[in-house]
Amino acid sequence: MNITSIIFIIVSFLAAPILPGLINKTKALFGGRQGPRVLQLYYDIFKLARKTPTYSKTASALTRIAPVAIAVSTLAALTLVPSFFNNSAIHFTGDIILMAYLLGLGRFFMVTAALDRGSAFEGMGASREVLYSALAEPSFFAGLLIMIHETASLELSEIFSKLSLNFWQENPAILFLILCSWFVILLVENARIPIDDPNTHLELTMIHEVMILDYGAKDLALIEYASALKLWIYSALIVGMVINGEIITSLTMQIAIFTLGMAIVAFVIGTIESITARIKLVFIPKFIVGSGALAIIALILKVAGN
Amino acid sequence: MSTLWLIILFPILTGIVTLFTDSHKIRKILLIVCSVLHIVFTAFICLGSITPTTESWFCTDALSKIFLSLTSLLYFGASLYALTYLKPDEEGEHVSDFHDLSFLRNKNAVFMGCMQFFLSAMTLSVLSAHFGLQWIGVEATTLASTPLIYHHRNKKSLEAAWKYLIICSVGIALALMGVFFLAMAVPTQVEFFTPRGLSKFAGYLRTDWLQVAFIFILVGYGTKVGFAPMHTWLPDAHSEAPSPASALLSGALLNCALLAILRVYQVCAEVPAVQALALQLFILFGLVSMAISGIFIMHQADYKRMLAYSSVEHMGIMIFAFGLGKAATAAALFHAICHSLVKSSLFMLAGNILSAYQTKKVEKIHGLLRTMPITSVLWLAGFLAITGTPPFGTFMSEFSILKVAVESRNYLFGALYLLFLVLVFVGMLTIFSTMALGKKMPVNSEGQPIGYKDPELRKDGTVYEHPLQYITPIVFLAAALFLGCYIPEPVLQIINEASAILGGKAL
Amino acid sequence: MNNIATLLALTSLFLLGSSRLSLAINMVAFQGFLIGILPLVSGHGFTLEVLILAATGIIMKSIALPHMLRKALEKSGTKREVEPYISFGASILSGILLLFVSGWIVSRLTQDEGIVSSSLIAGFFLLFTGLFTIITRKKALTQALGFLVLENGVYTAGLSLGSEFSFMVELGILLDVFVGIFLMGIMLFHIDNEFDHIDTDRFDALSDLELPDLELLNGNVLNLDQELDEEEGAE
Amino acid sequence: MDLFLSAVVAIFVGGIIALFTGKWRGVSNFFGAFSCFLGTIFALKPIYDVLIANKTLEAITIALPICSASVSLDKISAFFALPIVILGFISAYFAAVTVNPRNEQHPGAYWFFYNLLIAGMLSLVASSNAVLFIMSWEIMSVAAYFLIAHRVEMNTARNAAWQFLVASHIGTTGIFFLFAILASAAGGFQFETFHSSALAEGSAAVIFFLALFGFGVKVGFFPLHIWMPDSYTFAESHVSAVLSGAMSKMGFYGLIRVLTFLPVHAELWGWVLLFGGLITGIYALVIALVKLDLKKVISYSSMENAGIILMAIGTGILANRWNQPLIAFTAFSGALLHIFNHALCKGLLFLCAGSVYFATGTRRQEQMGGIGKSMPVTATAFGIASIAISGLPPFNNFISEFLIFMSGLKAASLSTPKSLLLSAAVLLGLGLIGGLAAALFTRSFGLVFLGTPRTNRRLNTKNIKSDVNFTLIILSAAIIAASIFAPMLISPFAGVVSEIVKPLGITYDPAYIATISAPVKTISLFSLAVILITCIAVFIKSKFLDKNQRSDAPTWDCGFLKGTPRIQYTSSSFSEPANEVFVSVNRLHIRGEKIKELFPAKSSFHTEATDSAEKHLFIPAFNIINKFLIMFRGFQHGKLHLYIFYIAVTLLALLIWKVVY
Repeated sequence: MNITSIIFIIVSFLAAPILPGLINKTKALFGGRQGPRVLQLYYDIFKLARKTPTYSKTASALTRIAPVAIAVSTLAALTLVPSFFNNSAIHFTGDIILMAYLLGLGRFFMVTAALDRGSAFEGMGASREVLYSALAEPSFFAGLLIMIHETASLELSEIFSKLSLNFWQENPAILFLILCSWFVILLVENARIPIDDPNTHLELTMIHEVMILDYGAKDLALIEYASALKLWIYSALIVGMVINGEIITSLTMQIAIFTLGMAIVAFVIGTIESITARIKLVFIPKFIVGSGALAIIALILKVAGN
Repeated sequence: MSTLWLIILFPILTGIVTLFTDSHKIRKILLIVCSVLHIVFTAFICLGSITPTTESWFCTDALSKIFLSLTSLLYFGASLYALTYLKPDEEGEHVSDFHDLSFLRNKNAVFMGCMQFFLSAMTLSVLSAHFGLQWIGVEATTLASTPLIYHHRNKKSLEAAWKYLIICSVGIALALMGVFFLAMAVPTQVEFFTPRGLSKFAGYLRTDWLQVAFIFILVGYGTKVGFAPMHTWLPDAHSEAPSPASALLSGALLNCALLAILRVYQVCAEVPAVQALALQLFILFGLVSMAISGIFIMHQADYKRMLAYSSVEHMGIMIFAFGLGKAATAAALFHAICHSLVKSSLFMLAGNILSAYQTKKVEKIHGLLRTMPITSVLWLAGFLAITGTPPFGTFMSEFSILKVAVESRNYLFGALYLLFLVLVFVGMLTIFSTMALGKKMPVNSEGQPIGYKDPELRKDGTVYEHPLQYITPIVFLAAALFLGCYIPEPVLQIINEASAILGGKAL
Repeated sequence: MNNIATLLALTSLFLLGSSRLSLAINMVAFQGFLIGILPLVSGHGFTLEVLILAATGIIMKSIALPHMLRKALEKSGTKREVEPYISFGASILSGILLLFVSGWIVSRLTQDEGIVSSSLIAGFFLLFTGLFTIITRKKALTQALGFLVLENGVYTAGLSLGSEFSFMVELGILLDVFVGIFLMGIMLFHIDNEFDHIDTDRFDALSDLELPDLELLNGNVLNLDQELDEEEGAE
Repeated sequence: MDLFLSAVVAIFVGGIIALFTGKWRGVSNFFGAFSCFLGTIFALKPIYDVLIANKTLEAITIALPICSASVSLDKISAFFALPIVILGFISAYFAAVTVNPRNEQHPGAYWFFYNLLIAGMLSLVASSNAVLFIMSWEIMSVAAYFLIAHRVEMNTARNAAWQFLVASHIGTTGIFFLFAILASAAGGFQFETFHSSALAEGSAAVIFFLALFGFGVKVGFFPLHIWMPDSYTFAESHVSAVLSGAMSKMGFYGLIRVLTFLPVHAELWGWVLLFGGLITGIYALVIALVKLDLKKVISYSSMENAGIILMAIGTGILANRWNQPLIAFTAFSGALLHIFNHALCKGLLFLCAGSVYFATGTRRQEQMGGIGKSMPVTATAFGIASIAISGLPPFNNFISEFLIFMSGLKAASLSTPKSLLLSAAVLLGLGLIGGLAAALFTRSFGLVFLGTPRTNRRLNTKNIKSDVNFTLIILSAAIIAASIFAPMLISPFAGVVSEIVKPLGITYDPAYIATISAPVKTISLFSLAVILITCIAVFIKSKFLDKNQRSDAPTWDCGFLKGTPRIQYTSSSFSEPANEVFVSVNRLHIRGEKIKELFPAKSSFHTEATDSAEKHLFIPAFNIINKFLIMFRGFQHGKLHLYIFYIAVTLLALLIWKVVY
């Protein structure tokens, strides 16, 4: 754990809620609206944190524990993310698996908490969430597999730093395919359009939002914050994968480029959300599996290239 | 006159007395006295105190000893069991009623008398060395056991007895033909027409005649042993006979006939060409018997028939093992011992169930564990024993047979052998678990079952079980269990000795 | 010896062709007589033992047993063997075929010795005829007769091979055969009493054609889902 | 070794005493359970000696009828004895407090077979002789059969037991055959002699596939798993815990043991195990998702974990083949660790299910709900077990899956296409399996323990047995301990691994232990931290932040005003999206009318989910076999003259075939 990673964690900790703001801003831009402020989520979180919670009669202790567990596991995952193209706070062989599964732990709590209130709608969201994330998992690993094969390294930060410029030049198609598939995973895991529409008002079509229908106050604040953090983590992964940090030597430059990268990711997400509609629920599994197929095509290309 | 004649003749005497005694009690006493005496004689023979004076008629080698002691032991068990199994005489059943030749009137007297004749016949066939004498013994077993099968005197038992008599007589007549041919195989007049006597002419035996003789004898006695496809009488007779008789038929009689084949094989083993033929046929008949019995044990509707088919299967296993030779020979002999013990107990237990439920249909019996606790526990134990589940003795023999099959590179035979064993296992498991487990019988307000024939239930919902009904099975099954864990030295020695007689290796 | 063998073969053929049971019994009785005198003409000399054996054989096979079978026949009131599985004409033809088969087998068996023993052929032929009778006829009585013929065949073959055992054994064999057929005779009476006929083709109560209705044997035993309710009921 | 054997004997004798004191319920219970406690505790000492203290125990020779057999405890045996001892102890306690007070059951028989099962398994792992091995194997199977059928009143239990024993016996024939081949090649039944025997390559392959078949039945290798869900479901829960947690592990023991006899492991075997395991794992989960019976779900999850373990073993074999000792070492360690961890988790899950069953009298998830409030300990235990079994941090199963992942990742850094295929199978497969397992167990946990009861007549709080909570707490604690102290398990298990590959002539660098311990250490610390931080945060939140909380509101019902418990999501609706995806494998059979009118009358609707392997493979196969066998029944038609005809034909055929012709 060095100073860079501490800075990174602090920055992430503080800046995570900006990303949804940026996305919303982009969407507003496309829609020709002024839109909410970039820092809107901060306001929301602070507002919620001041309120006292109200629970359903049906809710058990799990409803109370879950937000904390979700936040803790997401934060724990954050410590494993490469900090500004450098080593992550905690890094070891196979750390990415721990990261993926820590996010999975958060999901476990999210889903079971949704079932805790005995609401039909929340159960519905939960049932969708578990399936989509289960399907997304293999394509995540497929992308990872190619990068490991290329870099012969098992630590996330090392993998990213070893993805040399050469690789970009020689195999742009492969990297692009991985990028696409990981981006889809980002959309799936963070409940973005075209998978899920957080802003819809029809509960029947929701996935993520419907699971937290019953939460309010501090709990909701924690969950919203954890969600933003999760989006941050995924974006950081994509930025880390795309941008070769080796050639940028100074920390300030790294931070600057990283920030720029994150903004671009947010912009891209916003753009996608603006120009696409939410796809029909029955097509979502195909969509996710399709993204996995991209990664597998990349894998085949890689093998053929050898 | 050899003292050995005594052991053959005294059961005939007691049998005749039994046949003409009106008192059920005295007949019972005679039955037991006869069996005890027989055991005593057998013990003397096994210990070597009684030996044949000349070689011409009898021999008491290890093979005879094994089968004789099995016969004696099973007979003792069966007679103990018969004491409770036979109902007292009905009114008007007198012994001395010879009216219109319709056989003796008193069922019990005939049954007990014939049991003793049967014992005598079996003893004769086991002890005799002379092939002619042996044939007489085997044929006599058929004759003595036919009335046993006809004990219930109804249509089915009559049918079974008729089939038994005709099929076995035909078979044994063929065997007689074989015995004649066997005599032809020897170029000169022999002094002793016994296995040892013929073996002295080892180099001069005529292959052709010996082969024909062997085929006739194998088919002939094989009918009596119950090799498929000559086994057809066996399920009928075993299922219709009263249980003590079934126990004897299956546990002792089949062995006697098997021994007759083995005696001929002893001669055949002297000529390599014939030996090869014999072993081939042994394996063939063994596998066919196992397959056929497996097929009929699956989907079997009648539990006594199932046990009968299981006898076919085990005879198949034994002859298969003899066909493999080497250590499998000893294993087969060991298997014969275990099988006799287990199968006779199973028949006795089947008798208990039959007398409680009055039906032999598997589908009509459920939840025996509730109604007949002791019988059903033994019934399940018997199932495990008969299917060769460790630690019963049958497992040891079946596994050693498999090992020999693999060792001699008969992989296909080994695989078929296992396949048929599985088939039998599944079939038997189906029947035993249907009967022992499952729902108990529905009962009416008085606690008596509805919709079943009518076992008389006591207050606690069980059927009364007389100690004599289960003491023999307990002892026999315990013995089979014990043999699976430890074979006492004398038993092992005698098995190995017998195996050596047949050209096999030690266990 | 050859003459007797021929006679034996002829009686057998006759047996195959006749539908009248009493005639068949007489034929078998005659056969018994022929076989009884066979040891006398086979050239082993007239020892006392041979004479006793011959006498016993004749008494048993041509007098006692046929007498008993006749009684059984009278009692059952049956006269003819009707509708055998193979008609009488065809039976005779098959008989002739069997005769050839016996001849062939015997010639193959004795090719080393170079002699073809006619009585051995007769023995085989009787054996086959006996089997054939049991297989193709329906009446229990005919089956008993068939067995007797078969037994005669074995005996003839044994004599022709000259494989003689000691007196005692021969006597024992005779006794066994006698008791066997005697038993069959007794059972014929019982069959008649129980069934009012002696047709063995109706003897098929004991078979394995019937399938049990066991839950464990239908394929659904593998699928236990639907049985949840039963168990909950029991709790 | 004396101590171990006397433990086995003690357990066995205790069972016999319990059998004969069956009339006095308490006495029987005491002897049965107490001998189990005593035996398992005694057995721990030799296991400790071998596994951790690195002692070698002196073998003891026993005389058997056809050979003399020796009993010894090497590292592999000791390792596999662990789950038996742990679950044997805990389930005995569970049984002592729950089952036997019930009147209709005969406690003597129960204890006899229970103790026989435990003793049989212990002697199985200790036997270093083929005959003794098979004997123990069969005794174990038979004892398990009677335990499954123990509720004799129930046809379902009987049928399940039937399935079990048939499957087990068919598998055992494979084991018979393979040991017969080994014994005839080696000329003896002792395991030592097997090592030195020169086997042809062909027979080694035959032996391997026979082992895969024979032991595959026990572990639930697709499609040989068919008996497994039913047997585990219809047995008493604590029996299921032992069956799934310990007995199915004996299948792995056998497989691994046989692998040590074979001088070379072919590459093909590795692929078969890898892809077989993969299919097993995914298939199990896909089917489990349509199953509505709580215990059936848990049973299928056993099969899934078997798939994972087989994948790991396959990876190990392949890596050994490719001279990648580190990868092989990682994979084998992962496999062993997973065996151990799975035993703990599965035991806990089944015991929880049992505890739920006592309270509700049903296993149907559709009818449960909200049990957590009245059974908090069970709910917590089940929650922990659910997280663990889904392979999520911070619990132990994650760590073992992590090691298997590691072997896949490491294989990815090799440059051959084959290794890429291997790592793709491991990574993608485990990823999917993990995700589906999470889906499965969130469903079970959520629908059984959370929400409100779906039917109000269920859940009789009187029936809740708080006595059993002890076992649940112990196992939960064991899971947590195994997560936190996982690095300490690596080095004893590494000893087991090196024993597995020793016959191949491979020795692993001792430094490997450190190599794989390093990340595991980090993860354990991480786990500890996550658990602690969460606990502290929850504590702070509940103490300080939730002060004025209200919990009297109804659940938000989106404007649907008449929310009832029945409107909750059910088990089948929860898994409906998933089933849609895998519909070709787990098609539901729907019975019932479709609603046509606007105001429909009362109608019923029923779905039934069968295992596809069962429906499309085994039931048709059984029917074909049945029909084939029935074809021959005409042979015994009852016609005497044809019977004689058989004899005549046989005679003539033999004469013509052998002599005259």
